[in-house]
Amino acid sequence: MARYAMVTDLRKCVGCQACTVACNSEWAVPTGFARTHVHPTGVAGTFPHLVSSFYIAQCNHCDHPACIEPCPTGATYQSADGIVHIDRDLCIGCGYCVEACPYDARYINPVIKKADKCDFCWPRVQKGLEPACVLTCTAHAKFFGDLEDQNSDVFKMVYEQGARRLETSEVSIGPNVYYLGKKEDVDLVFASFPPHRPRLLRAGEVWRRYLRPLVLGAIGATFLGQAIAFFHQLRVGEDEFEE
Amino acid sequence: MSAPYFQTFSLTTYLAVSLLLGFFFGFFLERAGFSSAHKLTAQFYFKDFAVLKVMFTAIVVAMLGIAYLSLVGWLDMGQVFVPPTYLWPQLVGGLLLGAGFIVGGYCPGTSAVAVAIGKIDALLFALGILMGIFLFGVTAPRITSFNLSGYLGNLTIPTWLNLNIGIVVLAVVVLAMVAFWAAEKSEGPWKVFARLYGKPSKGDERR
Amino acid sequence: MRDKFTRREFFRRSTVAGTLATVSPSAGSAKPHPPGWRGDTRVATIATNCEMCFWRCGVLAEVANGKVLKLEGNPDHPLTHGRLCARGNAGPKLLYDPDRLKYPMLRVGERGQGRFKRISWDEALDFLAERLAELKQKYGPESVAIFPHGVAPAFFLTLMRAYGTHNMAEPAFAQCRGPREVGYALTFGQGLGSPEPVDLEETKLMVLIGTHIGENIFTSQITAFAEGLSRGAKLIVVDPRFSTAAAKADWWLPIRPGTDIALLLAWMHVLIGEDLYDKEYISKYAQGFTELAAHLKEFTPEWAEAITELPAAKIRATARAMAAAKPAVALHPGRHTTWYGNDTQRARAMAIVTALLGSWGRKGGIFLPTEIKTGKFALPAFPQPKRERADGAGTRYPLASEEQGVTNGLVDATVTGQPYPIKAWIVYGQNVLESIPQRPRTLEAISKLDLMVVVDVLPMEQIYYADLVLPEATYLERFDMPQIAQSAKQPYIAIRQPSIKPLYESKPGWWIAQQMAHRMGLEAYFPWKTPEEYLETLVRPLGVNMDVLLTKGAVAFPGRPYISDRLPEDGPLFPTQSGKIELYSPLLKQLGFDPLPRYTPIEEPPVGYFRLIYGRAPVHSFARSQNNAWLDALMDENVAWINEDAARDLRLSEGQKVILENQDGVRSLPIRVSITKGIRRDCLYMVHGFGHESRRLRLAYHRGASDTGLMTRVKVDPIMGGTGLRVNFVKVVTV
Amino acid sequence: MATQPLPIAPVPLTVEQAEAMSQRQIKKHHVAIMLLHWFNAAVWLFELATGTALIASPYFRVMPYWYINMMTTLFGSRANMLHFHIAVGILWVVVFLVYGIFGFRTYLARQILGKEIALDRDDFRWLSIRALRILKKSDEPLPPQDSYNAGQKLFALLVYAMIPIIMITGLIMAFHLVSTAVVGWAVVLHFTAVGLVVSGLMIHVYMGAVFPEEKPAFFSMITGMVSELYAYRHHFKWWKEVKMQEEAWTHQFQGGSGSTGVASPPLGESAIPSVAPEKAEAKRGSPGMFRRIFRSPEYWPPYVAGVGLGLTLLATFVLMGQGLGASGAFTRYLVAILAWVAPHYTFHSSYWSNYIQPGQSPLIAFLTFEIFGAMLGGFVSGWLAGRLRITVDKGPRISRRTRYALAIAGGILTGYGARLARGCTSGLGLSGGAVLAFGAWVFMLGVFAAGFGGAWLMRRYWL
Repeated sequence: MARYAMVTDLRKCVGCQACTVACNSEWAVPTGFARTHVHPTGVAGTFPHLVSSFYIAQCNHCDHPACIEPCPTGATYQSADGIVHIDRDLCIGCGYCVEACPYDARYINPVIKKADKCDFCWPRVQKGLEPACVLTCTAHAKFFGDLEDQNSDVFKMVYEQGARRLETSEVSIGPNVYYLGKKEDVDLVFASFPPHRPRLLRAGEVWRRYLRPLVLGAIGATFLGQAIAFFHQLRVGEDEFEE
Repeated sequence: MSAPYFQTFSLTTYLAVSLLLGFFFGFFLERAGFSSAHKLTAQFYFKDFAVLKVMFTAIVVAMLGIAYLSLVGWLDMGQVFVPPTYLWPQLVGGLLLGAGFIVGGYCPGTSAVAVAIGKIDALLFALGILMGIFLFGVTAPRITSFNLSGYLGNLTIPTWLNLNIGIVVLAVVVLAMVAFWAAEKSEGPWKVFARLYGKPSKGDERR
Repeated sequence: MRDKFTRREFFRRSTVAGTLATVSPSAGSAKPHPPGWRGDTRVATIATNCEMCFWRCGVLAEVANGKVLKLEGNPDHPLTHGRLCARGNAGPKLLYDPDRLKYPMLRVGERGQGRFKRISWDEALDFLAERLAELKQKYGPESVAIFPHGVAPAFFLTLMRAYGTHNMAEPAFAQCRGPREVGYALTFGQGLGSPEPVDLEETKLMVLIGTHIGENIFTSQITAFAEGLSRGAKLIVVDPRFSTAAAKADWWLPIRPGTDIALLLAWMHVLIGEDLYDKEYISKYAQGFTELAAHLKEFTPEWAEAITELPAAKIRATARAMAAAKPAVALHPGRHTTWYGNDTQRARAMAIVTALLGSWGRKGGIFLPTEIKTGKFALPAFPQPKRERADGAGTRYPLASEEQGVTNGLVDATVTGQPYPIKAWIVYGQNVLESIPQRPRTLEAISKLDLMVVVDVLPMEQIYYADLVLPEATYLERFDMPQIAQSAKQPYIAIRQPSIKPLYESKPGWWIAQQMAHRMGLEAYFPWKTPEEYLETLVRPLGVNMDVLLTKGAVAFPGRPYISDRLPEDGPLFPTQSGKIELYSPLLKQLGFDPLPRYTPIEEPPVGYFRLIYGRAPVHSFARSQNNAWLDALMDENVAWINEDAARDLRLSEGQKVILENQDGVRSLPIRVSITKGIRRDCLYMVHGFGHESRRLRLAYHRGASDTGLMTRVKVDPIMGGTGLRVNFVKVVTV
Repeated sequence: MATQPLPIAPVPLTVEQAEAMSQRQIKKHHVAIMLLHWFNAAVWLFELATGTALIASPYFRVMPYWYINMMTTLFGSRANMLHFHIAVGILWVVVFLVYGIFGFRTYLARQILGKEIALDRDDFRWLSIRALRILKKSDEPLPPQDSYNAGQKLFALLVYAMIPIIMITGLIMAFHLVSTAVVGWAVVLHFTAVGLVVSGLMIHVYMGAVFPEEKPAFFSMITGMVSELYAYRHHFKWWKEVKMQEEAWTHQFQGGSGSTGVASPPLGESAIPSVAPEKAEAKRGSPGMFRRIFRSPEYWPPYVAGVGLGLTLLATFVLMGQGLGASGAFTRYLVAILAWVAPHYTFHSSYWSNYIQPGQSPLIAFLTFEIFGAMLGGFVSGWLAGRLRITVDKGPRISRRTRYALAIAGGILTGYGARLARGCTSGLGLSGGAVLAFGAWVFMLGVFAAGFGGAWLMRRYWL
């Protein structure tokens, strides 16, 4: 089987957003939304030694995705090759996965009212084409491939050139988008855009803390009451009600 | 962080606050009797200047509040929306709205409140408003030049008269006092106008 | 008991189960598009080239039942190999922009009100032909001036040359590349052209002086820049602002604006003083070295440190780094180089440093163009205009290009009426209010015109002052003059062909020119019926098969980029007067200018003012793409970069809206402040092209502030007439 | 036939009486109710089966994976199962709506609004005694019960409360109504409501189908009839009611010949004495401070209301950065309707598309919620002051129909004028006036001029 991953070389990337627009165009993403974002880090460091770079955010197709569990209908699932898919017919656009993703890689598409995210251009990859963002990248700074294939670019960059994953002590769910570049650039990007802990929608929290115990309590109580009545009835015997 | 605070609200808080402010808006309108077409139109027959008094008091209170808060630096006037001036459309719009007021008995805000307490005529007035807006939407492309004429940007009276805002506020307060005095005094010399329309009809006292 | 059947197991099994239930394996997100299909619609792929900016990258348009679904880079394009920038990808949103000009319009009411009535093409063209004939009869053909831009007006210019006027000027010269072309032509005998022949992917050291590669996106140049960097090339960036390129630089020189020549002179001083220059290359190809060496005596790095505020050690270190990497040093000549009015001298200085490093015509340096001889039509001779050019090219500005013209010269001629009155402007694809500085002066000129015609795709501010507005088809709907790129490493010819029929009543440029030729009796100058016929004649001598060109979009030819592979028929290596590299320029001496570049101090911003500097954003092209829905979503307004300490003094908070007022009291629209360490205290930077005044551009109207609006002062370069724009100062006025 | 007084509690019967009673059948359920009940039961069966299989997230899951997986393969794909679940849900909503709209007064009104399922003292005692009897804590006889005993009433109340929630949240989830956040909450509320009903359903099914004593109740849902004995034993108060109705019915037709002369008042709901509101008030003693201010029908003095309105306006500026408004809200509601009715026209019309942000409904805005709040405020204030009445404000000398025509005409003028001026008396007059916008004062001039000017023409219609 394969394990797909992407590597962004921050030495080459100039933050020109070609990837964002190409992706929007390929997947008819509504204006104002995007599956991949380019966030400039702004200028850091002390004059004259300053540092600045770009964080190219997209779905990381993590090893242990935090977005699959909260999905009520199981519309989002991870296939064996690591790609996290969304079944658009099954998704009801409730937003639980959007809230859960530590990398904010998901959004609710307002036109089709379903969750949407980067799926590594799976339909294109299936046809043997490169993902839209990799093909159009003006700086040739994005690479896509199978981590388990020794002579792929991504393999060399991850295991030989030391491309790094954006993880923190708090959130380490195995993202599969790696970043290569000068140490200070990559450090600045990782420091400026740390993933947040997977959050559950407030509705989910209320459910877990109050509503779920309420429902289970109610069902438990009535079940108990009924059971007692049933045993009582068995013990007392069927005083058939004379018709 | 200086007011206004809406940038920091999340969408749900923003809408909840809108609802709450609207609640008080409707509550005070109804309390003042603006849910009754009689009370509203009584104004134009010189019987009961409640509309003038309530509106002018509200404007004066808000104006003083805004002037003071921006003076103190708490309210950042740069982010407060000042309706732009389109001289002729607003004048003609005012005349149309005034006519609609006297013919229909309500204005958009008060009609909503009147509908809430069960006034069927207010409901029809509201439907009329929707029709009027639709009519405008349809005719807008043909009257764009008039619709944009007399554009003076976000002109305010202080800049128009290039006076200090304090003076203008003071002038408005004085104007209000005079208006209130005249309204109260409507029993006096202005009564002649009231007589013009004959004694108040039976239904008037109570509402 | 915990279900041992874990969640992951569940999903793997459900997918397998899914397959078992003969539901297509990738049930779920969008069905895969079989080749030639997108979803369930048959898709045709048309190869053309992009016009969202002037780099004209290769584009494949996917079209289905008359609608462009998607644009993608054309892998067969010899320059861009399938890569396409953000603006190129956003082409469909220009094609389907609801605010596009849709039909010809004639002005009703006063100029400036922007009130028009719709007229048919026949009425419009008759009106234009009649007025042109009337003007020719009353004031002579030269009284009509044309402001073209890009490749679309090519046919129209042929028409106007046949009409009898030579007053044409595009901003590409006097507001952009002019100084660099003249500076390098004075030194090496030929200019650089576009795409710039800078060998970035093979170089060992890149030097960018005020060039924003990374924010100014030319796709193939970015690819080369990135490839070069990833191969270990070093980078020197000279820029008062910490730009994207500076973030990748090994040496960032935050130079005081206007002092670049001092730095260059200091570099020359070190190269010659420490005997680091390419002696063999200079002795073989250059002349005037002794005058140069004498001239540089006192321009030591210490002297330059006082002027440029750059540490002398850093100046020396960078000079030595260049020497170490020579001749593979890519000193980028820049593209927009009209900054302070002394720009030609600066370009000369950069050319001399390039010569000293021996990198002209060498691998990793600046490579040479390879000529392609295309076919020509035998057109009758164009009438010789009786009077000299109104824009001063060749007269007031001796070395200005007569082919591209001096836009500000034409504006001055129209305002003053000297040397003769200009009575009509035809603005074709140029935005005179956004690209030419001193906007009030341009408006004054327009007020003096009898006829103002605008041919454009979008309703820019200038149409408010136009008498006649003609809607042109976008680049995806028209044929254009093919691109002959001789300054690429592999020269190529690339065509532009329509992917769909023009929308609304917009018409392609060649049709407009042909229709006008019939009305003005100049059919002889258009001896072809269809653009395909024109293309055929142009391409025949190159021996290119038309079908391959139409399907692939471009055909490349073997290039001879370096001196080593020049052939005799390529002509002289350095076509200067002396046939050598002219370090000392006798031509400049003869015209009364400094034969050797000299540092002359420029005016400093008064207290409380910043120097207004400007630049590009990767997602916008000049002032053209702000109304593009996708690009507007990525960047809907520009911001003013202000140094952290300067902002603290002015008590500004991040993101606060302020108004900029320049030295002449002109105020900008409100603009947000972006407080950063990455800019010098005395500079304020903003992206060009925002603050549109045209209410018809619904997404762009009054978004951000216009830098051109604040440029009410310019310093004209006496040698070639370019307008130095970085001479305006602004102060921040809190709202 | 002498009418003995009916006992207040079931007394032990002789065998013959019991035998006679068990023969006679009393009508308990109308056929429409029975059909609805079994339809509802079928729907619940399908929806629970597929619903629990649809929930795959460990946060919400109720059924084990083997079940979820079995159902998935049964339907071919989870998407098909979801579409099936939605289809059945819609059918359920439509049927209930049809019943609600057409059959409300005849079938449901009695149950919901009447006292058939309202819990009274007897019911509460019944519940506590029944529990204690099972736990052997007391052997008190169960208090008499209505046509539905306390347990059935409790379950009915639970179901009537939960069904609308399930329906609304279900539709919200199926069609992604309002916004994503709302769908998020709908997921949770849907599961809760269903869970609570299921908790009651267990006893309902057990009692109905399994518990021997209640077997007649089960068959009554099929035949619609119960034996009088069962009614007497289990639903005494209902039995008594039926009895009295029978007597009244027979009395009305047989005994009306005037012999007794005294016609006992017909029983039934209409006889409920209606207490005139005024009298009710007097009874409650002198009005306190709250009542005098808020409950009195008189309007507040204009200056006090003015200050209140002024402070609200100030708060709006401070919080929202803009003033109060109304005409903008009407416009947005209209655009929402237009966008729903004719989306193509609305998106492409140059005027209406200004109100449409890509990806957001025009209703999500300050003005729409503010005007809705205003109606709430008006309602509460009107309710407190006792002004809630479906009435028409019209001049004494004109008919209602003229008033309606005038109202609509006035509305059209106001709507057009408001859009032209980009605001109305509240948006431009009040808010614009407060920030001293030049246009606002010009606008107010226009309003008052036209008002006073037109008053003379309209005097016949108002005075």
